[in-house]
Amino acid sequence: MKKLFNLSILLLLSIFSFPSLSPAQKPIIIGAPLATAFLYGWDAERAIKLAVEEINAAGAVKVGSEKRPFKVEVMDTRDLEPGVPTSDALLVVEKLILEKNADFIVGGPVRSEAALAAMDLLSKYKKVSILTTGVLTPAYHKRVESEYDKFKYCFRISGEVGWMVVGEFIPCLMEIKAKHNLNKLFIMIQDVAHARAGGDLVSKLATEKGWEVVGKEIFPTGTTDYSVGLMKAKKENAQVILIWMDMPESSILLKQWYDMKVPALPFGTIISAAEEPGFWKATEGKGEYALASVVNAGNSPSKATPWTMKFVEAYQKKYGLEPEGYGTSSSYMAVYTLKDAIERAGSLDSDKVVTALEKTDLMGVYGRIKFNPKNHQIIPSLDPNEGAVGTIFQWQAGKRVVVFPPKIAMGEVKLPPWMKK
Amino acid sequence: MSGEEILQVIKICKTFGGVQALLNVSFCVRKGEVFGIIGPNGSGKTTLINCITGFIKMDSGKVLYKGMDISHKAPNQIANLGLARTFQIMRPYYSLPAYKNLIVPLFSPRARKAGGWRGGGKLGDRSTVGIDILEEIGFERDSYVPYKLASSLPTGYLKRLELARCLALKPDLILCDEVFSGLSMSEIASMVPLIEKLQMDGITLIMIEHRLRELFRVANRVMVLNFGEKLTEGNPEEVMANEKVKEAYLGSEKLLDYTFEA
Amino acid sequence: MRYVIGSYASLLSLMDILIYGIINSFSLALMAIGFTLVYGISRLPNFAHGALYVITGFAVWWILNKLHLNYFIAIPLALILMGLIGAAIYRFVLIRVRGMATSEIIATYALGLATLEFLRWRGFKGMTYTLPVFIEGSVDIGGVLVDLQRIIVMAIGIVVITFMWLFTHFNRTGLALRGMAQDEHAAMMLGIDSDWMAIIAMAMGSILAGLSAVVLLPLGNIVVEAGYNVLILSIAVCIVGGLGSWVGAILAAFMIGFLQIITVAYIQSHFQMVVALLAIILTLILRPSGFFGRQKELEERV
Amino acid sequence: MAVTTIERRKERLDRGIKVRTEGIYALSSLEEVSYLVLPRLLLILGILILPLLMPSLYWNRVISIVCIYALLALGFDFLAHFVGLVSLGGAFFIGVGGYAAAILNKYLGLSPVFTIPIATIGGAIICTLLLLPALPLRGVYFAIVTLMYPLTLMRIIEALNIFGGTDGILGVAGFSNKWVEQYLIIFIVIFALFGLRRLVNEDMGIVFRGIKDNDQSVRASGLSVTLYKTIAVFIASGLGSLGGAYLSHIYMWSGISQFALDFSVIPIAATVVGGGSTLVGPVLGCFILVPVSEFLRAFGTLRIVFYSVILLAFIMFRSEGLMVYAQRKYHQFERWVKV
Repeated sequence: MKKLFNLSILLLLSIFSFPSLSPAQKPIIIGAPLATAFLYGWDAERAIKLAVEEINAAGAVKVGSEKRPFKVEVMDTRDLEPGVPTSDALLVVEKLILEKNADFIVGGPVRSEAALAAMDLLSKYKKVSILTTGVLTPAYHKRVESEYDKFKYCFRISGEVGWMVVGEFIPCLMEIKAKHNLNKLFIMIQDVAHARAGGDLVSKLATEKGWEVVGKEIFPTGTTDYSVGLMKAKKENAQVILIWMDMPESSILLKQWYDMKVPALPFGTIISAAEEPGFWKATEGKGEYALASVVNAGNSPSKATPWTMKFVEAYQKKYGLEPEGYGTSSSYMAVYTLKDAIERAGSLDSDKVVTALEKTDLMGVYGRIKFNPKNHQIIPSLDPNEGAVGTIFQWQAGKRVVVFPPKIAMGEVKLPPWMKK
Repeated sequence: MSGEEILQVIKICKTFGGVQALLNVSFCVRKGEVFGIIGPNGSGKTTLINCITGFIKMDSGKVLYKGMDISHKAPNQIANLGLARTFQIMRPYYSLPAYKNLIVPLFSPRARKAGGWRGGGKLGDRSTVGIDILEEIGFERDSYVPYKLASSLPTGYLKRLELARCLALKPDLILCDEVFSGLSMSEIASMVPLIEKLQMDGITLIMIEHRLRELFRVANRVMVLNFGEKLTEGNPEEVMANEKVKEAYLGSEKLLDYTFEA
Repeated sequence: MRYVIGSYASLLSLMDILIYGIINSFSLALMAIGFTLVYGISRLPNFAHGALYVITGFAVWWILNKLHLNYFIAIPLALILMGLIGAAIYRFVLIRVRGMATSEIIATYALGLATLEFLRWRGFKGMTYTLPVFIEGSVDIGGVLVDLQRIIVMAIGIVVITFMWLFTHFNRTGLALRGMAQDEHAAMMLGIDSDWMAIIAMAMGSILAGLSAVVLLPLGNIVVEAGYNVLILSIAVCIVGGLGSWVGAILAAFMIGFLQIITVAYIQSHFQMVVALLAIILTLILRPSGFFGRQKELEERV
Repeated sequence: MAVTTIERRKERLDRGIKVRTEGIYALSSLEEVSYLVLPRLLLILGILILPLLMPSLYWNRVISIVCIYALLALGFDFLAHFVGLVSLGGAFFIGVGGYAAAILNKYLGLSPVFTIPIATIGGAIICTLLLLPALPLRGVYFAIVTLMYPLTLMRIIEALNIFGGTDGILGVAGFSNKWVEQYLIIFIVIFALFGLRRLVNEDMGIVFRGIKDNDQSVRASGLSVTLYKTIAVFIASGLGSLGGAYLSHIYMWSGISQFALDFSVIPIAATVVGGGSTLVGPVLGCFILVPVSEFLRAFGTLRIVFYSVILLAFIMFRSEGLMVYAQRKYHQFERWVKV
C-alpha cells in the first residue's frame, strides 16, 4: 500500500515536472501565486503573461553576458475564497519556490493576510518578491521598514492605502467640495483591515478639512443587501458616499443606490466591481456616476505617460478588453522593473537584485517607478514625472472617464440628475 | 418478610403535553421483597420507572431511596446509589461482544469502588469479572456465546444481558421493565429461578410485568396501575380478587383467564 | 467624532425597520423553504441547496443572453431544469446513501462544491453576471422608498407560502408528502412510495431554491460565493424554526430577518452574520427542537 | 421455463483466524506473529521513510500538512465512530490551537517548546468548555453546532478586530531545524494513532463505544455520559489544537483563515476515503487526498471539481473506505466455487 503510493508519487512527479532542455538558455522563472478565479488574480496573471511575452519577444533578459528568457509559473492560491485557509496560499508560495524553483515571486498572494504571512516565508528562502495586486495595507511596507534586514526581499509596486487616502482621495474630495459645494460624507466600508484603516483615515482627514462625516457603516465580506445602510445615509442627508470594498457584491450597492435614488455621489475609492469594464453591463447602466479608484494609472485608459495607452492597447489586442482590476498595470510593470533590475545587477542573486531594485528609476505605465529604499514601497505622486500616479475615474455614459489626478484627467466629475436641486 | 423500607415513592405526578401519565402515585418497597407493578397497556408503568430512575423529570412528587431524596438526581447518580434498572426494549451495545457489554457498568464509580483499578480486585480485569457475571446469569462460560457480538444474540440472552448489566453494578434494588415479555415459555421457565436466586442474594426487585402468572409466582406484593393512577396494592391473591382490577383488565372474568392461561 | 457606534440609533424610523425587516424576512423564508421542505419530508439535509440557488441564476442568465429568449420564458424553463436536476440528484446520488446522515451531508456538499467550482472554471466568475429586475422603479410606503423588486419578493413570498399550504393540505400528492413527513413507516405501509416521494421533495426543493434565486438575484449579481451564504442562512432559519417544520421555518425567518435588520440598525452591519450564527448555536443549545418544533423531534435530537 | 442456474459463487475464507481471536495462541509461530505485526510495521516504517524519499523540500512540507490533517481526521474518526459525535469542528480546533500558540509566542515570548504543549492543552480546554453545552445534542445537530462555532469565532474576531483582526498574527517563531519540524509531527501522528487504537480497546474506550451504541444504557449503568463525552471531546480537540499550534509555527502565522471550512471538510473526506472506524483509514486517507490535491493544483480551479467528484464517488460506490476494504482482503481470501 505504502510502497505503491510512493511509487505513484514518483511517477506523477516525473509527469508533472518539466525538465529543462537547453541549459544555455535556462529561463528565469517567475512564480506568480495568484487567486486566479478572482479579478485581482486573473488581472495580474494576464498582465504578467503579457509583459513576459513582450520581453521574450524583444530579446529576453540580459544576465551578465547571457540572454535568458522569462518563464511564468502561475499557481492558483484560492486565497480570496472563503473557506480556504491562508496556509493553502502559503503552501503555493513554497511550491513555487521549492518545487518550481522560482527565482522571483511576482504578483500575490492576493489576500493581505496571506501576503503578510508570506513575508516570513520569503525571508526564510531569501526570495525577492514584488507584490502587485490585491494587498493595499500599509502594514506590508511598515513591516519591511521595521525589520529591514529580515524583510528586505519584499517590494510592492502598487499603491497603498496611506498614500491613496492622503494623496488622492482627500484632494479629489476637496475638488468635488469646491466645485459642487458638497460637504456631508457617509462612509461605507467592507469588513477587512485595509478598508477599516482606510475608512478611519478618510473620516479623520476629511473632518479636519471641513467635511462633516455623518455616518459610517461596516459591511461583512459578501453582504448582498445594503438597503439599510443606504437608508441611513439618506436620512442623514449625506451628499457623498465613500465606498471602500474589494468584493464583487459591491456592485449590488450601486444598483440599490440607483434604485433608491439616494441623493449622494458614490465616491468609490476601491470598489472592485466598478473597476471592471463589464461593470456597466452588469448594472445595466445603474452604475453611472460612480467614482472608483483603480490604484494605479493604466488600469483604465488615460494619458499618464506615453507608455500608458501603448500598454492598454497591447492588453486589448491580446485579451480583447480593457484592463480590468487594479492589479493590471502594476503586475505588468513589475516584470519590466524586475528585468531592469536583473540587467543592472547582472545576476540573479537575491541580495544583488534587491540592491538594484532599490536603485530603480524607470519611466513606466503609470509614471516614474522608484522604490523607497527604506520600506520598498513605490514612491507615489500626483505627477507622472515624479512618481507613480493613481487614477480615479467616473462612469459616464458607459465609459470610464479619468477625473483625477488633474495632470492626467480626461473629464470632470458629474452629479446624478436627482442630486441637482 | 418485613424489612425496612428501601424505596418510598410519594405522590408522583407527570403529564405529557396535556395527557396525565401519572397522578399521585405512592407506594413503598421493603428490603428484600419482590414488588410487582401491573396494569393495562398505557397505564404508566414504564413512565413510573423512568421517573424513579431519573430518566424523566417528574412534575411533582418525591422518591426516597434508603431515606435519601433522589427525586432530582441524574440517572447515573441514581444508578451509582445501587438502584439499577433494565429497559423494556433491550438496549445492549450491539457493536460489542456480550462480555464487553458489562465493562461499561463495571467502569462505573460504584463498581470501581469495589473492584479497584483493574476492575476485578484480586480476580482479574473487568473482562474476567464480566464473564463471571454472565455465567451467573446463565451464559455458558465455555461456549462462544459470551464472546459473540450483542447484535447476534437472541432475545433471551439479551434479556439476561440486561439483567447482567444491572448485576455488574452490585445493586441493592433492581427495577425490571418486562423481563419476561417476548420470551418463549421455556425461556421464561429458566428465568424464574434466576429471579428467585437474586431475591435470595438479598436484592430487592421491582418488576413490571404483563405475564401475570409468572409474576405472581415470584412477587410478594403487587400494585395495579390504571390510567396513571394507583388502583390497589396487596399480595397477589388480594389483587386478583379486586373488582376494580378485573374491570381494568377488559371485563371481569378475563383477569383469571389471563392469569392462569397466559 | 459623530460616527461612534450606536450614535445613529435614532436614524432609522420604526417604519424603516418594519418594512425592511419584512422584506428581509421574506427573502430568508424564500431561501430556506426549499431546504426545510426536503428535510421535512425526506429527512435529507440538502447541502447542495446553495449551489442550486446559484445554478439557477446562471441558468436564467444563460437562457437570456445566449439563447436570447424572453425573460418570462427563461424563468419557467430554468425552474423546470432545476426540478429535473433536483430529481436527478436524488435518483442517482442520494438514493445510494439514504439514511446515513453524514454521507448525505458529504454527498450533497461535494456535489454542490463540484458544480459551483465547475461553473467558476467555465468562466462564470467575477461580477458581470446579473439578472434584470422584473419591473423598474420604486414606491413610497409610509415615507420609506422601496423598489418594486422588493415588493415582488414579498408578493412571491406570500404566494409561495400560501401555495405550499394549499398543496400540502388539499392535494393528494401534497397530503402524501405530509404523511411521509409525519411518519415514514406508517406512510410506507399505506402504500406511499418513499423514494418517489423523496424525488418529488427534492424536485420541489430545487424548484423553490431556483425560485428564490430568480426573485432575489435581480437585487444583486450572480456570484458563486452567494451559494455558501444562502446555505448558512437556510440552515439558520431551519434550525431556529425546528428542522422540518414549515410554519416554524417561516416564523424563524421573520425572527432572524428582523433580528438582522435591528442589528444593522442599532449595532453594526458586520454583526449581521454573527447574529445568524449565534441564533443557530443558541437555539440548539437552549431549545434543541427549535422554537416551533414538535415534541417528536426533540427525542431525535437529544 | 428458462431457468438460469448460477454455476459458481464467490466463497470467502478467513485467514489468520487463530491470531485474530483473542486467544493465547497468538504468539505460537513466527508466521502468525508476522501476520499480526507486519502490516503495522510496514505502516510505521513507511511513514518514517517517506520524508527521505521526497524529491523536494516542498513535498516535505506537504507531509507536515498531511500530518496536521491526519490529526484532525483521527479526532474526527474517534469522535464519530467511537463516541457517536459527528463533529465538523476541525476548523474550530485548528483555529483555537493556532491562535493560542501564536498568542503565547508573540505576546508572551514563549518558545515553541512551550507554546505547542500549552496550546494543545489550553486549546483543548477552551474547545471543550465551549462545546460543553452542545454535548447532549446528537447526529446532525451536533454537527451543525460544531460547524457554526469556527464561523462565529471568525466573525467575532473580525468584528471586534482583536488578535490582529483580519491581518492575523504575524511573525510567529518558526522551527529551527527542518528535520525536527518534519519528524516531530510524524511521531506525534504515529503516537496519536496507536494511542487512540489502544484507548478504544481499553475499558474506557469500551465506555465510549457504549455511548455511541446506546447512551441511555450507559446512564443506567451509573456512568455520566456528559463526563465521558467531555473526555472524548477533550482528546479530539487536543489533537486538533496540537495541529493548529503546529501550523502556526510552521507558517509563522496565525489568522482568521485558520477557522476555514477546509479544516473541517478535508478530514471528513479523508475518513470517507480511508475508511471510518479504523483510525488507520483516516490517516491513510489524508496521505492520499492531500497529495492528490497538490497534484491537481496544476488544473487550477478545476482542482476542487475533481476533488469533490472523487469524494462523491467514494461516498456512493465504496462508502466503507479503502482501509476496511483492504482489511477484508487481508483477512479473507476469496475463491470461486462451483455450485
